[in-house]
Amino acid sequence: MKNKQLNIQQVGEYFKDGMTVMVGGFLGVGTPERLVNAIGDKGIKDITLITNDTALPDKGVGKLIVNRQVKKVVASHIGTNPETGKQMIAKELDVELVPQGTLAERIRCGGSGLGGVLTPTGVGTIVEENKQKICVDGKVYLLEKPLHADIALIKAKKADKAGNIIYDKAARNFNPIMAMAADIVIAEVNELVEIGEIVSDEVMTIGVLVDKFICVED
Amino acid sequence: MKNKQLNIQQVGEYFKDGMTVMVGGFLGVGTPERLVNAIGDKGIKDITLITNDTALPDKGVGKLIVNRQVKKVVASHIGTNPETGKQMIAKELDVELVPQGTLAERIRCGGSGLGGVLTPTGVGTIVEENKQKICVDGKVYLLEKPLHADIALIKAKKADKAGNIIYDKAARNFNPIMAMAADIVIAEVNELVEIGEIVSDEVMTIGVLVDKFICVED
Amino acid sequence: MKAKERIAKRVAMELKDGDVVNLGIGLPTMVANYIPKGINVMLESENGFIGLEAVGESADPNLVNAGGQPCGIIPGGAMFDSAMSFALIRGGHVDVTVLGGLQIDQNGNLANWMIPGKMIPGMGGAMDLVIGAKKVIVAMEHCSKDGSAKILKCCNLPLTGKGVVDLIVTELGVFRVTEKGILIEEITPGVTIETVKSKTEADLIVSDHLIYMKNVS
Amino acid sequence: MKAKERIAKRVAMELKDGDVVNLGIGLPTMVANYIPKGINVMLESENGFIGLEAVGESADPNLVNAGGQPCGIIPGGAMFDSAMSFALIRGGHVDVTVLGGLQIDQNGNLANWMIPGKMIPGMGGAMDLVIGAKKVIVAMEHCSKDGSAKILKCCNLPLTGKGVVDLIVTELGVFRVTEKGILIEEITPGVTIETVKSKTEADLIVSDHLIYMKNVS
Repeated sequence: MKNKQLNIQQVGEYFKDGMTVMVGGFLGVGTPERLVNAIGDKGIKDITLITNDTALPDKGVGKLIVNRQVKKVVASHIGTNPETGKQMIAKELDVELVPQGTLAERIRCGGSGLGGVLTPTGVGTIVEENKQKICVDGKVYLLEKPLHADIALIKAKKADKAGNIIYDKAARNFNPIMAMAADIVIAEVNELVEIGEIVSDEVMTIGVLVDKFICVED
Repeated sequence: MKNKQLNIQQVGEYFKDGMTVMVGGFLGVGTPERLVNAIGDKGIKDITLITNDTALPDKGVGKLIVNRQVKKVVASHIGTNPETGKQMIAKELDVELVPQGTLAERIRCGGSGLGGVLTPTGVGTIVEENKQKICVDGKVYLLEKPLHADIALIKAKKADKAGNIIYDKAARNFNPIMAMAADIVIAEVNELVEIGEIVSDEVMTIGVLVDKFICVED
Repeated sequence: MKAKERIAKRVAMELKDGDVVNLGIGLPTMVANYIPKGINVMLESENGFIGLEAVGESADPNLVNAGGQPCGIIPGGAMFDSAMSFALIRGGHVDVTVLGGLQIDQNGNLANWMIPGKMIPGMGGAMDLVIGAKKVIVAMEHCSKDGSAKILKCCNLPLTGKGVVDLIVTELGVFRVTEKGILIEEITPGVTIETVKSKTEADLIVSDHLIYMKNVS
Repeated sequence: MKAKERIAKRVAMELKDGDVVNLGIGLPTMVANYIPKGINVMLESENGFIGLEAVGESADPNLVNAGGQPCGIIPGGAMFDSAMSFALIRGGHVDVTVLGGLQIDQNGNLANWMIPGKMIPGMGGAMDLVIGAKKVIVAMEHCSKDGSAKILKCCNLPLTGKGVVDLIVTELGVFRVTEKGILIEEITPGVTIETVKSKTEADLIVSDHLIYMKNVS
């Protein structure tokens, strides 16, 4: 079996200017900090960032915003990182705000081969602008399209050497669906175990979805 | 906290003639046999049955077909139960065949407040008859609509008294999504434990979705 | 008791035993402190779990509420991913959501996520919550800091949801959104209907069964 | 070696190390017996797991393949629900699917799920597999039991998928579906092109690099 483990120095080769990257986490909880830092270290530019929120200026993906490495962000919330709003108002950063549940479904669609979902969320609000409205059995829905990325960076508690993953508590959030929706998936895990040590019923993200991982302590 | 545990005699009161019922299982594996038998015992008629397949004549939901309790079945496969095909050809049973992945998504939609999904599955086949085709970014998809039931009968390995559930191996299949998509959810479990004995990270179907359960050995 | 506490205490009375409840950040979070004895609710946290407790046994960096603050989880609680969290919310599995409001109008429209020209935090999970929860309660102070009305004939801020609000609880009373308009059902002792009307732009219908606001003592 | 075994053995050569593979019921299942040494594939079972083994340590009633037969799971395998199973399949996470066929035509159309007027078993997961897997291989005997051709100019049975087939492996050879039509790339030793053509309704293009069918010894 192929070795999926990388050290942090090897991660940089997967990052390219202009890449679309999904990063797991909710206000930085469940965000792979070392992988995010590696994007910073390599000085990658013009990133399209898909993530729930832009965290804090010194935490999670917030650092990429502060470093001005991001060209566009697709997120549900940017309020905890004032830098995001500043760059948006100055038209230095393109921000697409997406309702959180819609963001989750769009990512799930991207990983599941679906062309979109119909959601009632956002009907009658500015979220419906430029979107197709579809009536099903008398109720109006917005057609929301899939999101897909070049690379997804996810955070987990534990992996086995095959890449099977277990998340910890509220650090799960967007990580499992992002692991479905990118060409390359790199995980940052705190603990590495032998194959067979994670029971098949308890696997939360299956190994074949995870291309590479680094193992570091928090 | 309300007691969710029933004995098998109490289950019958939840069944009504003409009900739409989802039943978990794949060729009978992961099907709550006792709950299905209880439908038989009560002699419920004119059921709309949503299930992956009609199992075998003497196993799982197959018995309901043989007993002629089912008016309509929505399933992906009926080949292992010859009685289903016979009744269909005799126009005694209405059969809606749905690709398995589409069936899963339609059930998930029904439980998730979505108005439908766009799937490429079935485009160019008879599955597309009477369905809206929607083009997204140059690719054609079928709009597949939600499925919802009056009652879902699911099978699990273990529950705690709050109804939190853990499934066993390939007996998981359609059970978790059906537990989202019905007004009333009744589980058949093999083991009952105290609240707190199932770790929060390992819960597969959350207790608030499960209205009632019976605990029986297989 | 301060206005916010009175509001939170009154909202808590709306919760029924067994309800699945999502509480927004700020004032709505305070509702958890006033849930009556004998009423067990399951608090859903949209970042991915059910069984939220206000205070955890210990500060676990991976156990935070939707505001990113440390929290706990009750025995019998469960974790899930964001897709499942919003499947629960959008799918009608949440009985009650309590949110703050910038503006509500007599059509039940709610605006609470952005003010054009100011910093825009984003809607987070609010748009899903108001469309998906069976009951939407707005818990807020009756007027803006500048004294202007927040319960309007027609919202002029960008909406969070259209026709979604069921109940509004403020320090002045309890207001139900009905097909005919906004019905004042409870009023705070010592406050007159005239005072409430003067602080409300929407047409107010006074309930035939108007009572003093419950639980304000 | 019988025809079915030769077909299964040849299909197995198409699998690459690390591939995620779904094998249909019947002949395709036999492919698992011939996977070359050094090639590790992960078999996906659409009823809800990855890491299928042909034989389990013990007969566990809850561990069956998509045909309902007892099976095993390798260390490192994982279980999931049906929505996830088909998210994997439809989402392009399955590298290869191997299915049987009733008819295939030169546009890559596949019919393998029903014959009007006969018993209709249902499509099960086949329609998702052919649309979602990166590579679709049809493994089948070249002709029907009555001797009629199955590789046609145009399918007349209801389709399983439109333009989905990449490769056809029969006891007579290996056929690639290309934009120009069906290309015979490998032929079984002792069989002539004329024989293959006589048993094939579709126009056959003979590859400039036609070779004997690999792995037939």
